[in-house]
Amino acid sequence: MDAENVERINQLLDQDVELREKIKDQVTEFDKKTRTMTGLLNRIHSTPPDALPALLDSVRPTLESCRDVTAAIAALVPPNQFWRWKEMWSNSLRSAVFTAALIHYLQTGGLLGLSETSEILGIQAEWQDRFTLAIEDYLHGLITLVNELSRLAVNSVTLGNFEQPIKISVFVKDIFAGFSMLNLKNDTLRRRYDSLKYDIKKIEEVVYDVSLRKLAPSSKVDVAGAV
Amino acid sequence: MDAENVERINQLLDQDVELREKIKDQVTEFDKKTRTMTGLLNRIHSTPPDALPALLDSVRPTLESCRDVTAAIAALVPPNQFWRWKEMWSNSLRSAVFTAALIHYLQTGGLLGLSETSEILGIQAEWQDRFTLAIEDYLHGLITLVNELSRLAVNSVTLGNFEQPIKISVFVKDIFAGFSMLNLKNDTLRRRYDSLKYDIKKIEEVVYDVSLRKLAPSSKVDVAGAV
Amino acid sequence: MDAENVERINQLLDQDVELREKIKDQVTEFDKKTRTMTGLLNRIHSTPPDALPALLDSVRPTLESCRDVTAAIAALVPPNQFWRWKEMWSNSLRSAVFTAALIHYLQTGGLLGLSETSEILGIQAEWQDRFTLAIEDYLHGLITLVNELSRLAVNSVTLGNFEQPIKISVFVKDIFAGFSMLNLKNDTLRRRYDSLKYDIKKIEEVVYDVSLRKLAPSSKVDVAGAV
Amino acid sequence: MDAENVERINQLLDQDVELREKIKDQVTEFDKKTRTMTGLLNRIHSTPPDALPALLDSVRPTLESCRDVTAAIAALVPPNQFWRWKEMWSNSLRSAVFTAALIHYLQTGGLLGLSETSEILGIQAEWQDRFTLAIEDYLHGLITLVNELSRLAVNSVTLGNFEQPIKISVFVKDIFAGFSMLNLKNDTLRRRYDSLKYDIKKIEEVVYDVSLRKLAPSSKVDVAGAV
Amino acid sequence: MDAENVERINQLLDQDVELREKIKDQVTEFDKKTRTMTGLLNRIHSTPPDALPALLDSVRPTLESCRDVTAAIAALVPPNQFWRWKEMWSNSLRSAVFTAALIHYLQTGGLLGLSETSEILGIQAEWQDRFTLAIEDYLHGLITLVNELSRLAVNSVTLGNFEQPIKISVFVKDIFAGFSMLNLKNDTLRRRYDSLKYDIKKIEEVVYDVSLRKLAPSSKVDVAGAV
Amino acid sequence: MDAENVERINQLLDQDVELREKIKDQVTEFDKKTRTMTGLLNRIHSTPPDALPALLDSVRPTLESCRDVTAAIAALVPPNQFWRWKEMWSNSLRSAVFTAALIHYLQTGGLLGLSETSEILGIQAEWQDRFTLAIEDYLHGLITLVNELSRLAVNSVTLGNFEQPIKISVFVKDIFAGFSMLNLKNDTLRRRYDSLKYDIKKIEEVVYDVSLRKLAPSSKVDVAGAV
Amino acid sequence: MSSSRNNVVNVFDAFRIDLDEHNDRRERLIKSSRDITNLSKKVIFLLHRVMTTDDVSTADKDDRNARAAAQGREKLKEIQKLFAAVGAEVQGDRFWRYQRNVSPGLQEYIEALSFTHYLETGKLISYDEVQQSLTGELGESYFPLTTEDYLLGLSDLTGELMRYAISSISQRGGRMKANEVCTFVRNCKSDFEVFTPHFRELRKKQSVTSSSLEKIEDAAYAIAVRASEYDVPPEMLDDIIVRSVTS
Amino acid sequence: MSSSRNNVVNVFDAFRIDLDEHNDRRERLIKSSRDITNLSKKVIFLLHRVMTTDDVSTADKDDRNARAAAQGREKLKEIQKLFAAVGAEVQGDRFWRYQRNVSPGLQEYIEALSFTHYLETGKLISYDEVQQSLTGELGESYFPLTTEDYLLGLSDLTGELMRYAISSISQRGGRMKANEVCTFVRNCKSDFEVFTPHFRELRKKQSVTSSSLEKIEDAAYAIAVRASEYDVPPEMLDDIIVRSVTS
Ligand SMILES: [Mn+2]
Ligand SMILES: [Mn+2]
Repeated sequence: MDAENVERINQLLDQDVELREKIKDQVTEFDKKTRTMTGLLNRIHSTPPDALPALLDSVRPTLESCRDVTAAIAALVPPNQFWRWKEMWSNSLRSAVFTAALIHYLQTGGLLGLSETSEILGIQAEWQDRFTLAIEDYLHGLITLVNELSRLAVNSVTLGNFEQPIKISVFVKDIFAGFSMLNLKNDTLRRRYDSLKYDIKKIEEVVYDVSLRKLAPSSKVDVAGAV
Repeated sequence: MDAENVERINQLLDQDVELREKIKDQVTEFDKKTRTMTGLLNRIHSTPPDALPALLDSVRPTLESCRDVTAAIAALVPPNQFWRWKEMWSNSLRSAVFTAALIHYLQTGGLLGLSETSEILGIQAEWQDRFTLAIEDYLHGLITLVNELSRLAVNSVTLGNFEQPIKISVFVKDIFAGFSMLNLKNDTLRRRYDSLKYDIKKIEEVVYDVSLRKLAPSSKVDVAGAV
Repeated sequence: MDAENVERINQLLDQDVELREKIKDQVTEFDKKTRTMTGLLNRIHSTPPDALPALLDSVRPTLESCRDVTAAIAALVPPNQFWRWKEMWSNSLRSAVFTAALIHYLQTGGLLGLSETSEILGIQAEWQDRFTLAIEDYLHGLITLVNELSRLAVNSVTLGNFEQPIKISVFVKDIFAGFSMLNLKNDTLRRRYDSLKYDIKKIEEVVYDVSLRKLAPSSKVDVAGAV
Repeated sequence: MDAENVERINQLLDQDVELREKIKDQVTEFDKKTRTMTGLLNRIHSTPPDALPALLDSVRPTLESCRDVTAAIAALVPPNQFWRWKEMWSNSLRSAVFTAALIHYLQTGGLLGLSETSEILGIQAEWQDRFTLAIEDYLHGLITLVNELSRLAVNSVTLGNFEQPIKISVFVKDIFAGFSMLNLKNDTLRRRYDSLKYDIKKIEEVVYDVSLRKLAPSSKVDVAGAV
Repeated sequence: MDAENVERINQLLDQDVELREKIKDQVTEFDKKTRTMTGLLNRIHSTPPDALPALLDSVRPTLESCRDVTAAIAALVPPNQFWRWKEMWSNSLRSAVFTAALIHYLQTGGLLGLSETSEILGIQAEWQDRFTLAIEDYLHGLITLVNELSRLAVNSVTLGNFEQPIKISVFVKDIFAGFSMLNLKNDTLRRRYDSLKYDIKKIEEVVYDVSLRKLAPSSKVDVAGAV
Repeated sequence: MDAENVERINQLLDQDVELREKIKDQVTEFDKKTRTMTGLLNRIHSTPPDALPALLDSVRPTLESCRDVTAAIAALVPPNQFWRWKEMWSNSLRSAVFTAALIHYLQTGGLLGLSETSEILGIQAEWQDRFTLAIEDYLHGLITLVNELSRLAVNSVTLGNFEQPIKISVFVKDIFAGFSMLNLKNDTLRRRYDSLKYDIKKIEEVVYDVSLRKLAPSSKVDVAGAV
Repeated sequence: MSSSRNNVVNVFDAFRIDLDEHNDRRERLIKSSRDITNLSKKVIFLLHRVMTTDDVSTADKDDRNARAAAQGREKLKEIQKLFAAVGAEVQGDRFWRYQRNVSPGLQEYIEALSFTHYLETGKLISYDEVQQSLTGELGESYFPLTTEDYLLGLSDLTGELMRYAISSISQRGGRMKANEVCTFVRNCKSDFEVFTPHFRELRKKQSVTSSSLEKIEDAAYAIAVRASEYDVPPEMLDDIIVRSVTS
Repeated sequence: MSSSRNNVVNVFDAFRIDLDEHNDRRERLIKSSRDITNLSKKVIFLLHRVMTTDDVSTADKDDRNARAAAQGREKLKEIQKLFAAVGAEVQGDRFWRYQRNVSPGLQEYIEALSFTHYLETGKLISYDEVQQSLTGELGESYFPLTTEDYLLGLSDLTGELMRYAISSISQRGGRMKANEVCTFVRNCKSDFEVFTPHFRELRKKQSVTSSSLEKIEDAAYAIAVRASEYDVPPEMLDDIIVRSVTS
């Protein structure tokens, strides 16, 4: 190998090393934020309905501050290299999606769409080739949401809230129906989607327990109507 | 080694690669079909008894179209090479068996036999050495059926259908008794058979709950009153 | 290699071999003790509350005798070589931590701290560079404790003790909250911490079953109050 | 599942075990034969040219008796199941191919073709779906032949036969050229083919030594004189 | 388990532990001896023929002292339990066999038989069920001998001894012919026997080099005569 | 877990993480240096004797700069924690030992001792509990040296230097004799020591080729004399 | 042929005979062991089948246990005959030579035997009882029983008891049975724990036992929870369900 | 169907289209990569075949090199056409999305290209030269070349050079060639060593390179030893052997 060639390659390698280092710093930051939010939201399982809004409000500032991180990363990534580096932050991003979608569900009972999630996280359309919310990351966030809601269905009953499991059941079945429209390849997403069945089964059992004991009188109608 | 010889050998070596490619295409197709059917049949858990026939009717065309795939594969596999290639499609085939057997149970309450399943899937006796429904694939399909029925037992109650769990209980115990007569080896089938016990246990719990609730109206009041 | 050199190296190698042998003897002893204790404590799952103190008392002598082993090891390890040999006994040590913490919880309902655990095991501050209770070993012991308590929650109900699961739930959630504040890197500890989620889910389900059926009348209030 | 059905399924499940057992017995037999032949043929390395025909004659009866084994296996394998069982005997078959090809080379100096090999081993065209000589097994046999001939080249010189290495060199290069026309995949065959180069190199070195020694008697003295 | 049963098992286990410990001490001793002998015999590769007898004499006392070890082990092993414990010393025993056979070959040019080896090692017929020289251990020793002789063939030439390789060649081929009469199973012995081929090839190449250069004038006749 | 406790644990865990990060940076640096040296020293195989000193001189500055790394690591490691972290740099350290010993051999023909190696690498006696050259790392370096010298024996002949293999043979046998006196237990070192036999065999074969062909007239005497 | 080769050939010829004999015996014993394994598995299947076949008319569970055990004993006798033949092959020092080949079948036999014994007596079979079952009519042991085979065979029993407990739940009286089995397996786990340092294999099997135990505990729990809710005595529960299913 | 479900269905329908498109593109690229791999392997086989077919009449080895390289170049052009198509699929940010799917074929191509380049020039192809070969007529790169693909492709070259050197030995002039290749591969190994900290895969391949190098060294050694013994110039050796074999 002549010296010029070695020089050329070394130059390229050095650039990469430096960039990776910088992105890593931002990801550490991102990670801290999502860890804080997950910690706070863990309390939903023991929070009575009326105290919930206050809890959700306490999470929101951290969620909003995620915009700083996404902007910082977008500024670092060179044009067209989104897919090259995204592995580095995708875990954090999926946690952030989960957080945003969980808050949205608890407030509105509805599903937070992809573009709304992007917006909440401050991801801008013109970053397209440097930082965007890929469908697969959004879907991972939703699966984490379903995992958490199956736990919430159980704990709501403990707290005496018999409506929540039924609402969750309807919501989760909708999401599951959505997923079953997709041709997922044999990857992590597929495996995690397959595992959703256990969450759904658990939620169904809670709804069963509640209906059997007629604890939520209107429930039977609701569930059937939701089909 | 003369040129002609080399030519012939090369040809044979290349053929396998090409054949695998073609079978794979058919399996992808097969897979899509079974995925569609599974997606539709997932609705049985929230469909009231009177709407069930319509749901099953909507699945039938796809089930029937599986014949095209089995015929296509049978046409591709060279004589005598069934055992060489069968691993490629056995997952899809097991799903198709499950689908056919589930529809049959929901319509008739009975068990779809091996040869009837073959017939529904358009598998012809003269394909014997290229495409056939191996017993082990049929049995795998039945186990998946039991897995699904244990879920259905739970959801039927939620939908107010208290007869279904009892029917399922009888049907599933019968299948289980059949399996327990087989001398299975220590393979996947054996492991999945072992897991059937949990499905039976779950169904039993539902039957238990339903029986106690149905009981004498007086005692029902006791229990309900305690809620 | 001159003879003198070889001689010196051999001497050093022999020392290590001999030392390893001696430590191994002590570790075998330690292992026997922890297995005896684990065997005895396995009975908590079928022991009614009033018989529990006697059971715990029967374990205590063995627990106290662990001090002999820790002292013996501390005497064997050369200065500064704690990190060289610790792998040899860390499994036994973690079992001992688990035992001490389980007994403490069953007696007081509280968490045994790191320094108290050291004290119970007779580990002395001046052994610092030869034998100490590393944080990671303490944390491993706590995770084993949570694993065991999730089983105890289940079995307490079987024994008709409906208060225990609720106490366990509060205790374990507290530990989990503590863990979730730690910056665990991706190693065994992290993986085991992740597995705690399953234990918590399991315990929550037990509490759910108990509250759903109003088996522990005061429970609802307690759980909510404990948040 | 009716009793008859269960009976039939059980029967099918048991059959395979028994069949494997029977084929294994034949393979053990086959293995013994090839071991005997290999043992005898090992003597070619110390047998002078004039004693060779007698040695080869002593091997022939065993080679011919291989037909009994191939016939027995062909009779055992159920129609269409060649690919299911062939792994069991392929090692023995490759040894038999090697033996036949080595004898043929030593007698005629030529290469034994695939169909001639089949014939010698009594493999019949109508067994096609139960027992046939797969190309890959034939090629493995040839590679073993080349391995052996490189050793023979060396030992021939020791025995004073300076023509043999040159004959071997021509023959082996021809086989190598044949192999190099094949589109082999990255499997065992490819790896063994790669190793042929070393055999060729070894043979080449012998040819080299012999050529230089044979040379002009005058130069021979020079070299020999230096010894 | 009742106490009596536990007692019974513990007793059996303790016996075994103690016995193993005692045998291990003897094996450590045995191991030291074979290591010493192997170290000394390693010098044959650089010892000229006339200095060889002195070298061999220096090994003999250690070889003879092996009798103490075999006697000690024989005294420890309970009746009929030879095969239970033999794994513990078989490596040392194989080394001892190798040593005895190598010395014998270097002195006499012949093969030391199994019973002669037993005798040298002081193994007595009446120990039969407690300590004996199993055929497999003897054969392992012989394979190690061949490994060593292939190295010696090379080094003899370096030392100017051109007769030795030819003697070795004859001797090793005899042993190899012996081995090829055995039906070895697919175990270590089989694998090691297979590897003998490389040693033989190496020796053949040395003989080739020597004959090609006519360094051992009478050699050609010898080799051919040995066939 | 009380907040204070968590705080303290977290602090300790963070310290470790940070420390690991810093040591890793130094190890990366160390690794770069040893790879540069290995890359340069690879040229000894094609460098004629007279150009060797210049080549070795070109490596020396990098070797000397290793002192900066060892000093930096020694400064980072907390007292008593040598054995905790040493795995991180032991590969690099072994490469450095190899480099130093290879240069020393090529210049002096002698073996670089353990303490001289330490000195060259700037390792100071007072670092004892933080950074030292463990015997096992030194021995690993020597084994790598032997591996390299067996290759050098071959390539020296190709370059027409027939004396080098003989020198190497004497040197390596000396090292091997040293190793064979050590009580190595069954670990990596033992396995690598066993592999030395192949290097020695290879070197012996080179010496054989050279003596057989009388390429180094004085060789016979030397080798025999060196014994 | 040289005389030296002749000599070698003679020596190796003796080896050949010896090795062939050894290999043949080994093959025979492996085959026996496999047959014993298969028969033992069939005993276990049989026990499960008899115990779980829902014969509503057989109200008496002790009776069913006895019937199952009796059928098991019958088949176990066949296996014991095979062991007699094995015993003949492994007299004297041969036992330990072939111990590893005999072991797999022996452990599976102990699993089947101890299962039968449990159904008969509700107890864990003792070491001496197992050894006793491997004894001829004249009181001669076929071969010595190793502690390892004894413990590993018993360890596998816990897996079968788990299957038995779970399947029983859907039967009359099964709910009680699950509780009994739960206590029994829990004690097994404690008992085996002290022997684990001696056998690596047992350590692995202990974790299987732990997970079997957890499954039984979960089943016992599900029963207890429902029984507590409805507060009906277990015997009555059975009747209620039978009525509900058959109505 | 509830309106909320309707909403979800609409959202997921868009995802479905997008994911299907992505999966199809991925499949197409994997297929292309496999085709490229196969064609590249064929180029390598072709080069070996041309270089080792013993055409005694072709005395001029440079001529043979040129002929082999010319045939290689011809086939490489076909592959380059496939890369043009790949390039069209991976415009903009898509390249990095599918990089892992393109990579296997690309590395095999670099192996074939660098082998051809070596036969033509005796040199290692540079990064820019490889990138240049993946450029359309208007000078547009099909996609960026990663340093990893470049280095891993070159690393595989050493294995092919080993095969080439060993096969060449049995040919006129092959003995000289083995020496040249030996030096070349030795330099490759040194050059690659400094890049190993960056790529795990390269570390693994370095050990393959080391063993290839040792094989070439052994071959060069065998030649040197014999040449030293007989003291005949290499060209003459060839003639002597040819005469001896054909006589
Ligand atoms: Mn079992
Ligand atoms: Mn390649």
